[in-house]
Amino acid sequence: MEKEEIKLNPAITRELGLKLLYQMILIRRFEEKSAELYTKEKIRGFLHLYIGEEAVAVGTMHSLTDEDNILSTYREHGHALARGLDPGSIMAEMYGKQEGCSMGRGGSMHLFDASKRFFGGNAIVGGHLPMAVGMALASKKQGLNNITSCFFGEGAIAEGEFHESMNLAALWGVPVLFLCENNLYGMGTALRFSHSVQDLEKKGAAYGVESAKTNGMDVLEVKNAVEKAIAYIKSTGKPYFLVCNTYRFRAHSMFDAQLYREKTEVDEWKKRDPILTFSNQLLQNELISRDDIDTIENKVSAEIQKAVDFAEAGTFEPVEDLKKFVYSP
Amino acid sequence: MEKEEIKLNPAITRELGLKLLYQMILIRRFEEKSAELYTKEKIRGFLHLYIGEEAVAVGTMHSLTDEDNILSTYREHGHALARGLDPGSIMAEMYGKQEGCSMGRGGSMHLFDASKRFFGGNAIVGGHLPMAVGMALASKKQGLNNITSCFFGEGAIAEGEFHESMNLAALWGVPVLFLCENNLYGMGTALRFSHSVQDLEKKGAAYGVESAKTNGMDVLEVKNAVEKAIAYIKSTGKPYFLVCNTYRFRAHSMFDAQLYREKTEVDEWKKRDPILTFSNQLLQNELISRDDIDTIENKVSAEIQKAVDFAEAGTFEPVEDLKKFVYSP
Amino acid sequence: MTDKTTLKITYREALKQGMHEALITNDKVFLMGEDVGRYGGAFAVSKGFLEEFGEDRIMDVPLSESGFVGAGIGAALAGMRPIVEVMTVNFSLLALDQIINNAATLLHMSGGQINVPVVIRMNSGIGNQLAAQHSHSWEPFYAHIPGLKIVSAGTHEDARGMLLTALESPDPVVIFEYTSLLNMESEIPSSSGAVDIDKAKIRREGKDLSIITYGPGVYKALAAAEILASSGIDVEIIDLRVLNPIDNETIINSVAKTHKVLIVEEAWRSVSISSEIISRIMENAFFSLDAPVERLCGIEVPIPYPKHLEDASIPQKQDIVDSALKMIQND
Amino acid sequence: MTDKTTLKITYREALKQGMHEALITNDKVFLMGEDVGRYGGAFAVSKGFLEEFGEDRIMDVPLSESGFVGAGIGAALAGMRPIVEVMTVNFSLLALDQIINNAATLLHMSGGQINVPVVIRMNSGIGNQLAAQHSHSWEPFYAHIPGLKIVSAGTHEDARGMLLTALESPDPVVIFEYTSLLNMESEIPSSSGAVDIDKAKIRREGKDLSIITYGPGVYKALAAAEILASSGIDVEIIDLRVLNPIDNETIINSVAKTHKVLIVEEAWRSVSISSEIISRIMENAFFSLDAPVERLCGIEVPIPYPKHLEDASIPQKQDIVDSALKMIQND
Ligand SMILES: Cc1ncc(C[n+]2csc(CCOP(=O)(O)OP(=O)(O)O)c2C)c(N)n1
Ligand SMILES: Cc1ncc(C[n+]2csc(CCOP(=O)(O)OP(=O)(O)O)c2C)c(N)n1
Ligand SMILES: [Mg+2]
Ligand SMILES: [Mg+2]
Repeated sequence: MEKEEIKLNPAITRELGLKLLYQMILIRRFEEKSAELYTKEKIRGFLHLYIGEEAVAVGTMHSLTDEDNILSTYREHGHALARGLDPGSIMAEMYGKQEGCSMGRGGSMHLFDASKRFFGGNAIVGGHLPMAVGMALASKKQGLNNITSCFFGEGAIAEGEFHESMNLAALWGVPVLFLCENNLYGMGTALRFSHSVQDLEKKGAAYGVESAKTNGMDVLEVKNAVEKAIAYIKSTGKPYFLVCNTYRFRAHSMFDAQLYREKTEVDEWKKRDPILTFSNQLLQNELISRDDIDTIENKVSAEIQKAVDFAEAGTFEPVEDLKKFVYSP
Repeated sequence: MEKEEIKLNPAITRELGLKLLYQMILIRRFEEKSAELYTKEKIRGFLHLYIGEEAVAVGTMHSLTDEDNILSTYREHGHALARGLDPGSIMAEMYGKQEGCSMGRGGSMHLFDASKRFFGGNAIVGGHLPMAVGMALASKKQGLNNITSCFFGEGAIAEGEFHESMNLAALWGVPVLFLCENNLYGMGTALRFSHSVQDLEKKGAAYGVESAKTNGMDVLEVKNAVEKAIAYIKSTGKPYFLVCNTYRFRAHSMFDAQLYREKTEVDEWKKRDPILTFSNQLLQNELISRDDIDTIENKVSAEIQKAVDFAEAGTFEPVEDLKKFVYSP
Repeated sequence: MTDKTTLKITYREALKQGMHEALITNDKVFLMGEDVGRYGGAFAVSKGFLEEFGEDRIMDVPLSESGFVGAGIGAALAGMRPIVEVMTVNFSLLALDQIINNAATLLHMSGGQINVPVVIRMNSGIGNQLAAQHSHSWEPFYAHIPGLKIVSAGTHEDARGMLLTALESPDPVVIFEYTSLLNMESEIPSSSGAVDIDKAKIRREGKDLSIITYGPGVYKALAAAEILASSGIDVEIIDLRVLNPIDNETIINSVAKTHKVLIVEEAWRSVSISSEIISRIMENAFFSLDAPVERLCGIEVPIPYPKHLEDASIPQKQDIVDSALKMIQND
Repeated sequence: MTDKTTLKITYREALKQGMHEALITNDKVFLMGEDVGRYGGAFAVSKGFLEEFGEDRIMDVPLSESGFVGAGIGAALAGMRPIVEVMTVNFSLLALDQIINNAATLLHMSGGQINVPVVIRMNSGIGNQLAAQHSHSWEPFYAHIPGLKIVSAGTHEDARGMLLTALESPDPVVIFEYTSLLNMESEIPSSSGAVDIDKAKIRREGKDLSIITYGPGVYKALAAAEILASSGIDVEIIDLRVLNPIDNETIINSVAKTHKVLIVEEAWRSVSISSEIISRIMENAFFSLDAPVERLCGIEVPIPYPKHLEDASIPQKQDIVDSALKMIQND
């Protein structure tokens, strides 16, 4: 495969290109299907789509190991898929079936898979940041070499939990990656209405936490930035704060008339679609061909069908089991 | 009086010098007496002494107007006295008498005087910062020209409320002075164990809040710094963050064996005693004489005796009134 | 008489009208909360307000529950009349210290000098499969706190009118509104306005059994009453409305009449409003009882996502009917 | 037999010994909290621990209740056995979201995959004239939450032993300890160790009246019982110990024996542990009652600073004696 490496920044193999593109397409199509199933009332509750932000999850997850811990928000389908959770178990979860990755108890906002060290799916904005610090603290105490990666939106940065967590992580010197997905809106509140300082990466300095920003619409830029962050964390044992600037193409959730932004703004950002961007990069560098994309689309399409079939065939927990999982058996 | 101005930095009048010195001595003696009364069990509960930090309250309060709002912590005797609350009503409050400034309901940690716009006496660390922002917001909405001054310790900066309040104040552009009394310890936890970044004034940048630090052991330096801050706030309508570096000479409260610091450290700081420093400045510049200091001490001594007499003569609320002040009449 | 004309509106619209009236009538009133402005309110309750009243009076705030609720309290201290919207009760835990240690306590700590005229509105209860972190019913927490007035808008009239009365109170008022009722339509008199926030209300008179409830329990109980009526059972329905301080009198009078009580509550069972109501009946009407008071409450489980488990977690109309029947038949 | 030898220790010392044993026996255990290290603990409970166990195991934390309690939860998720000390319950409101929405809920939300073996200790109740913001009793809040085990150390043995058992639980446990008991001395068996945290305990057997209580109420009730005994009245005293899930059986058996119940609680009256106990008696032992259950609770006022008002805010020994006498004499 060495011969296939060409001048992309950074140079990547065809294999890696295909893998990353595949993951982004999988997330995109999975979520499009989810939206469709939502309107069919197969999926209920809140459904927060990640469409437009795929480069962040995919670019990040690639560099994490099986031992690393991951915590995410309610907008976590992309993270879960990129982490390798089975699409069927995610879909079944959103159907509320007991074959789901959280036994159906959690739904879209609470995807969990302990075997993949995927610790949710947390729906209180900012509420998982302190836990991430604690998991990293446990790693330090146990002499482990893993890191904890914590995803959150730019809205979460206004919460006191962000502040407390950054300070604690820096003070204790623990290996946590604070990864902010700045999609410019927290529900309908634009960045400029939620933060007095909008260059969010500047907030790291208040805690002495190494910080950087990156273009969250470009999977390779994210990958580079994350690799740098991980290298720093692993070599110093200290936290790192990475801001990925991105955009959500869809509504905040399925209940959102998007009164707070112009359609032209959305269209402008769509031109920077991470999947388009990356497939063009790969095509222009002749790493892949149009056929490869078709192959991926077909594969993804089959996988999603399989996931839906799995969810459809799933079963509901009996009502008698209602009080399960309140306390350990 | 003009002729009496001499080269102090800044030049001050004899009158002002006497006033500031008097206030600092009043606070010092008042608290020494309080400690004595605590051991006599006249005062109970928590008693947090301000001794060593007098320059901050006195240097700040001098520049605030009657219209400005003040919020403080549980270590607020100094602020209350410098604001002009009657020493008798404060002492009676600590005795739990209904002649106290909070009807005896609050005690040492909850001194209030609405007529002086002195809004406590708040004992949840960091809990009053959001209220301070709200009071400043109300000023802005009502087109008032006053500011809100909020005192807190360096320990409070670790709380999420600090972060949220700084961001809100900056975002909304409201006239609040965040005044941190950095006495290097929060109970027994030294600054280096509570903050990853110990130059606290650097935290302002994360919010775009204008910030500065000053020598909290020198009343004139505090006064200068506060005047600058107030000028900024009044001309821009924006918040300001001022860190006064100071030291508490006494224990955190009356239950504290001070295991966490060396006596030599305390002694070193005592050489910078703000009262000593300021009286020497005044003496060396021949603004005042030793006799003036004696006069102040005598006056203060009489006032404190009066305050104690007032408290002693005070009365306890009848038990039947227990449920008063839960709801408005 | 115009008094007799009615208006068919949703609960959402009722909330909106109340708030609109408050904003029109008193220029000290302003609304602050997450997404109340540009988004139009998480539940579209304040849609259009930003355009009508401007940024000064309709303030979008960052995700900082402790910060902005505290700021609301501060603004109230300093002469304004804030309506603070906490999007849902679920996030109010982050502001609980502000509400308890400041809003509820300042009047007392200051020996009566300082009033805190703040109104805090929150959406409460089970939405529609929103799962464990987004389905809380925190009425029991807030009702425990002296210094707070806690009201619960279980009907369209109360949704329309409670806020207006709350804004007259010199003390902090917390208003619970209900996600599950937002789209529900009902007729209210077109003249509806401020309502008292002191007393419980008998929503239906009856003689066989008292059903005491609040919030989403009210319409469920009324629907159950219709079914029971067709079996010849005549239940009285009390909507508590005010959860702190609780109106004992209305409860005790009803027990004296029916001698049997069923309590319906969506919050978790242990240490709840229903516990308190049972205690007050024990203390004040024990000898009026023909049988032990019973209650239908939220099952003690974090609310599960799937519809069938969510439904099973809280009392439903049919559960009320069944329990009532059993209580009457045990006679 | 060494089993019979006893040790006279303060409640503080009992807490300290329990924690010391935990730290010695399990190297996954560590203590984190404000001032637990260099200061020696706000109440001197962990004095000397830092020197003995080092910084890794005795961690001073900044004033960041949400942050460090959440970090404790995270550390528990990732294989450690943290003891998180929240200096007093008063500050725990700032961490309530972490405790409820994370610690109590993760097991359920994850469909049973994720345990949260964290122990959270808090000092509770009225200290000594610490006024409104520093005198809370939050047992009623925590006991409302499914997923948490809530225990209350009302005696020296429980102060010594509850922590050890809590550290065996796969689920989160909150331990209430009491400021007002810290300096009190009592004899405990020198062999005292882990105690069950499932059942209530009869602290004194009696036949005339059941007094149900927890926390600082236990010793007060025992003292009252002595006085009552001298008037020939024989009361049974139940220490609830476990506030969630509550042990119904012990309560119901006692009611079946005495037919009369007085509940003693320091927390505010409305929506409290006592409300719940009354409800359970109503539901399970109504026909055993000779008279309505009565309760002595915290008066519903933010706790005032002056001693005489503070004392009047919570039930005192004499109040228990008076109420018991009245209940017996009304026979
Ligand atoms: C503490 C809290 N407050 C409010 C909400 C309601 N809410 C859910 S998502 C959201 C916006 C969050 O924005 P951001 O952090 O930028 O994440 P994004 O949704 O853009 O990915 C809000 C306000 C919540 N879930 N938790
Ligand atoms: C939220 C909260 N947590 C803990 C405490 C207990 N406590 C009281 S004062 C204090 C130290 C505060 O330090 P700092 O802010 O520096 O103020 P200082 O006492 O030094 O003036 C602590 C931990 C409290 N009152 N509130
Ligand atoms: Mg966002
Ligand atoms: Mg300090």
